[in-house]
Amino acid sequence: MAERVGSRTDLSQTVFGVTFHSPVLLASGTCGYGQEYADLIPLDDIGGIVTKAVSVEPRVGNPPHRVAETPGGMINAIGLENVGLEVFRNEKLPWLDRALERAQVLVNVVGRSADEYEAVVSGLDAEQGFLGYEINVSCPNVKGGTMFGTDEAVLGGLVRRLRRATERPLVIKLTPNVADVGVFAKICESEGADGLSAINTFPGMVVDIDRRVPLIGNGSGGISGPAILPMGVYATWRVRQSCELPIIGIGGIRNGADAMQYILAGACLVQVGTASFVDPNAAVDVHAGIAAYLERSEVDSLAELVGGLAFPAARK
Amino acid sequence: MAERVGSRTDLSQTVFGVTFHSPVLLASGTCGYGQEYADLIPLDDIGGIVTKAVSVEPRVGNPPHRVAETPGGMINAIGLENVGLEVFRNEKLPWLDRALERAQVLVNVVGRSADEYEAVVSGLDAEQGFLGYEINVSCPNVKGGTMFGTDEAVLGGLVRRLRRATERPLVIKLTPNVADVGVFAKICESEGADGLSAINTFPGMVVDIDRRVPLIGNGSGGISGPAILPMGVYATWRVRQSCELPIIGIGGIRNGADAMQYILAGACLVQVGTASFVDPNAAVDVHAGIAAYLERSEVDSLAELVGGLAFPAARK
Amino acid sequence: MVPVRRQAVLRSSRVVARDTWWMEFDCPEIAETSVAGQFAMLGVGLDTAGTWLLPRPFSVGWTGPGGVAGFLVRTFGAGTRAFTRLAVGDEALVLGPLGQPYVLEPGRSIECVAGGVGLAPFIALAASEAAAGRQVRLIYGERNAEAVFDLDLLRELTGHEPEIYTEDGRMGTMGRVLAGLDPAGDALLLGCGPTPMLRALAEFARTNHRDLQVSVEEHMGCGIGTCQGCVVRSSDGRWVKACVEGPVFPADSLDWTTGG
Amino acid sequence: MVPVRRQAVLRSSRVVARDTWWMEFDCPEIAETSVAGQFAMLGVGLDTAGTWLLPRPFSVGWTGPGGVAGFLVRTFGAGTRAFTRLAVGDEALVLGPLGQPYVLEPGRSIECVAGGVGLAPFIALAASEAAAGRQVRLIYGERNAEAVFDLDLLRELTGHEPEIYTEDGRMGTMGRVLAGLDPAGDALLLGCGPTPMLRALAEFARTNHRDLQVSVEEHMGCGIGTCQGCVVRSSDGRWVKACVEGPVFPADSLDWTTGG
Ligand SMILES: Cc1cc2nc3c(=O)[nH]c(=O)nc-3n(C[C@H](O)[C@H](O)[C@H](O)COP(=O)(O)OP(=O)(O)OC[C@H]3O[C@@H](n4cnc5c(N)ncnc54)[C@H](O)[C@@H]3O)c2cc1C
Ligand SMILES: Cc1cc2nc3c(=O)[nH]c(=O)nc-3n(C[C@H](O)[C@H](O)[C@H](O)COP(=O)(O)OP(=O)(O)OC[C@H]3O[C@@H](n4cnc5c(N)ncnc54)[C@H](O)[C@@H]3O)c2cc1C
Ligand SMILES: Cc1cc2nc3c(=O)[nH]c(=O)nc-3n(C[C@H](O)[C@H](O)[C@H](O)COP(=O)(O)O)c2cc1C
Ligand SMILES: Cc1cc2nc3c(=O)[nH]c(=O)nc-3n(C[C@H](O)[C@H](O)[C@H](O)COP(=O)(O)O)c2cc1C
Ligand code: FES
Ligand code: FES
Repeated sequence: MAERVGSRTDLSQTVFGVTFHSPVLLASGTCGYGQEYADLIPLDDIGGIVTKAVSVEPRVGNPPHRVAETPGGMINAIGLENVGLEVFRNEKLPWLDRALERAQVLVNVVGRSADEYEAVVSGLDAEQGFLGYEINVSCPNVKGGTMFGTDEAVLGGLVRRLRRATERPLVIKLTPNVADVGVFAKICESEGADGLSAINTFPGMVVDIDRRVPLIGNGSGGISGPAILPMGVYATWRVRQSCELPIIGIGGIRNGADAMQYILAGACLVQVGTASFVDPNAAVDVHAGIAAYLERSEVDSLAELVGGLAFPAARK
Repeated sequence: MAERVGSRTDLSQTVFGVTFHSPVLLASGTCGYGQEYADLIPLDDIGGIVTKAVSVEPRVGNPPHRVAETPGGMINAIGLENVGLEVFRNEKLPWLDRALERAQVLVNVVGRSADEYEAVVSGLDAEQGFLGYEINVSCPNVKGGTMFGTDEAVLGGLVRRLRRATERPLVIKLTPNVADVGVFAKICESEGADGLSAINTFPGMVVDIDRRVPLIGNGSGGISGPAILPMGVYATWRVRQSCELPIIGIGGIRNGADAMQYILAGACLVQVGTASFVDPNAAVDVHAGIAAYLERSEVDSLAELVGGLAFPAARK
Repeated sequence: MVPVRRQAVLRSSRVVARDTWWMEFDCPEIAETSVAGQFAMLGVGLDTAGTWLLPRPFSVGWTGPGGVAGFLVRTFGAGTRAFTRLAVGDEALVLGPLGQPYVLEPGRSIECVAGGVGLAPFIALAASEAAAGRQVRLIYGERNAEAVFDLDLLRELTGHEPEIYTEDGRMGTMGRVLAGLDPAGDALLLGCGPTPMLRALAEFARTNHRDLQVSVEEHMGCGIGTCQGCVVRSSDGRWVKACVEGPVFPADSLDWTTGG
Repeated sequence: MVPVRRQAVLRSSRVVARDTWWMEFDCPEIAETSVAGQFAMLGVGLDTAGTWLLPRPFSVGWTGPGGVAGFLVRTFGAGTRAFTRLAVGDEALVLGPLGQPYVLEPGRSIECVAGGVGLAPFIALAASEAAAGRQVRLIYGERNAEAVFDLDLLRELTGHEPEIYTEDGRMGTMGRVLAGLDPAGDALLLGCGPTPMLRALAEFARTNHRDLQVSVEEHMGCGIGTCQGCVVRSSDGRWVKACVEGPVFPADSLDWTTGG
């Protein structure tokens, strides 16, 4: 299982103005606000956590079933249930500030309008206990009807506003649900984002064929897990081709080898989501697996390998 | 394994002006031009086959590796290698005409320009041995750079031209690689298409972490198999909401239950692709599984169940 | 009682009814700290030989000497089919104990009402509480005789004689478990089983002013409260997490008008 | 010789070298019609208990009495790990025989050059051809002694004494298989093994004007010629399908300048 972490290898990544001593983070929505995992795994041994989405008001979320297994993955439609800005600031953030020493915290932010996104960022910006924001644009833009992340103009406007609202690292989490994720990456870059997370879930549906209703209370949901690993690696590579921003690779990562696919495709950090449900130790094992890969490959520093994917001439 | 097909149940579907005695077809690119499967399974026991894409000129395709397993699925980048219009018309089509009695044939058509698509359709239209066309719009539009299937204007223009070129059934095979597949469905409908196939593969990439190159010779490829089942069901349901055209459901179908998800979501026919690689008998088993579902549910005719998915009020 | 993640070796596995296995794993931490009504997430880990399974929740059915925990597993879909194929000596990944147990008042007698594999938590409970001198009734219903848990083993595990109900009447009393309850009784009622049965039980308790605690089922992602996947509706209209606020709830704290 | 799809029961499975199994399945149609150099697609079928595996190609390594076909399987990735975990009595889904076999001229002696699990097709070939009186050399190389196929079993299956080469020299002759070949020989050369070895062998054959047939490896989707997944480049620049035009090709019909 957990391979031993070598002492010679350096897995740290310097990005967003800080050093992540490990490239592995827990993905938003799969680790709550960190407290439950703190009992199960040494959070300070990994690079950090991304919180459950925080919205201005608390959200109650969708009716059950909210989760189910799908082939090679899972579907979820939580409905962004969360404690809201107030409780997050007063209860969750202070705990994170106290409990974590080395692990970095990104706050995942969600809203139904640009105003709501901005309210969360402004409401947190003066607080301690976190590094920056990961902006979840995969939720429906109430005015326009489409998602923030699938409309070029709407996304550009949102990033522009948030850039003015904070000097902290601003990471935009891209949805794969577009014709070319590279176009959206470029927009984020030109509007001043500091980094990109790729990818969020794919829209999916499971039908309960006996009752002839959607299995998931919300009707449809987002697909995550190993099933989307090759799509996430592809998106990471497309983003790498399209802009210069640092990339956080997400989607289906179970082990060091999966993480290395993202890193070679261009990600400097990775996030582990669904795999933690299967094994709470997944993120720690991913870290150990990357370290083992470096040792086996006789590479001293992970940073050397970021984007190290070669396209052989004959294969182009 | 293969459950017995009941005599009471009626699995036929009348669509595109003919009766498919079974709703199960073999998907394009996974059954060649039918000949190899004819030795392995009774093709006339299923609804039909969709040929490998046919282009005007023969195509040589991509360098290896062209296929590999992915979690819950597979990646392929064949590069649309095919025999070309001429050989298809002179050798493959006559075999199909002779060999198949009940099974219907759709010819999958591909091109690098609208001219090329039209040339294939015009070059085949007077021949015998097939019912109609399935137009593969998931390949790069050389002029515009994007795919035919991800650009609304380009897709609309293509469908309009092909509609003028043939009176045979014209089925457009949608790519899921767009923000809202429903928008593209509507365009096809208003330009005169007769049906829609949903879905083609998702773009993906696998990195060979030891050699630090893409595992697939082409760099990236398309992801198919059970991993994309919930995405395909969702797309089918979106298309059902957006237009009135008959839908052929595709993506990750392994058994009768998977097929019933598509049918309840709105598909009248389904296609089995990757699953045939795992078990050549897959399509026959899917047919038997649907029949068993009907018997168990005491439903006499499959047609009653098409689009029979209910959204409980409380769950909407 | 912080949950523990553990690679647990399957020590024994036997068929105890049609499509139903009794599986004992070596998992000392869970065996030693778990209280009846709590559950564990059972999985196969991040095996990469072509297998992907999310863990599934199972009641800790019994805890025995030497750090053994027993689980009652009935095959249903992909996960239960995979688990019941494990061979003695194979490893599973177990996370537990999780959630809230049944809460008993000192001395008060209990009536455990089990439907199907809802029997599981009451095996442990009947064993310990009957041994401790509490008055315990174990009322256990199945659709038909083939589904009834091996009665010799049940007696051995619990040291107790269950009252059996089957709908086909081919074993025990014909009918449903509710028939075994005295409206005027005052024992604490504990229920576990399919939602329709729990709903009927809750209705019985409400009309007869009986105290009832039930263990509910809902799909789970994490089992530890982080994913918000496992909600059920409380009587005051909130979504509550079955994995940390339950799975055992006072019946009157839940909304029985919606859902499964 | 139309391929057959068959649920085949694993009759025996034994470890014959480090990470290497010899697995015998009941599959009469394949055992009876297969010719050395042909292969089969081995898979687990459309099992839905959380498992997804595409079938993988394996040389039909040996065909024995009673309709048994033997396969030599070395673990590598997900598929081979899963197959080698099958227990006696389990079923696999086998599709075969597939592809073009080695083509021998009557009476001409052969030198079989095997690298690693490239040994597989030569087990059958050595057995039948040596028994039929043909002069057969079996030259078999592995990286190290632990990887060498159980020699007693190999002698038993083939009735033949292999010439062993290991790179670490701890078994047989130290060095690579090529060292065992006489540039001036005129036996037909048959090769099977990793591409770098085959390339070296092809170079040897070219410079010494020796006839050589090789069995190549490439990822396969269908195994029957429909998916176009398994191409290798021919010397005239075309892509040819390893599954139907191969896997055995005359070495000079392939382009050795590109690829793995
Ligand atoms: C607290 C708790 C304790 C349980 N204890 C037992 C027990 O002791 N013995 C036993 O046999 N069963 C028990 N169950 C039910 C058991 O978890 C389900 O039978 C099992 O999850 C079904 O999985 P599957 O793969 O067979 O079904 P599938 O239909 O393949 O599962 C698909 C998805 O649905 C979920 N799911 C399906 N049915 C249920 C269900 N009834 N409850 C929760 N999730 C479900 C699965 O987790 C999975 O995500 C318990 C459930 C809960 C919540
Ligand atoms: C005609 C033929 C005969 C073969 N005979 C034998 C044999 O007798 N014994 C034996 O041990 N091996 C044999 N192989 C190689 C065997 O097929 C691979 O070792 C196996 O596919 C690797 O699968 P995996 O799941 O372990 O590897 P993974 O790396 O998990 O496989 C990932 C993907 O790569 C493909 N793949 C990886 N390596 C190979 C390879 N070398 N050849 C073909 N596909 C590959 C798999 O099919 C799969 O799609 C043969 C290959 C071919 C083409
Ligand atoms: C239960 C669940 C809840 C999630 N909630 C959020 C969320 O609140 N915000 C967000 O940006 N992503 C959310 N995600 C998406 C994940 O952060 C991640 O992008 C996705 O699951 C893909 O990674 P994985 O395959 O490793 O899980 C959620 C995913 C799951 C499974
Ligand atoms: C090897 C391979 C080749 C394919 N070739 C084509 C093709 O030529 N034209 C096309 O429209 N779709 C092609 N497809 C896509 C399939 O027809 C189908 O849409 C897709 O695989 C999803 O279905 P599945 O999950 O059942 O395989 C191909 C798929 C595979 C796996
Ligand atoms: S199962 Fe994740 S919160 Fe309950
Ligand atoms: S493996 Fe499909 S054509 Fe060869």
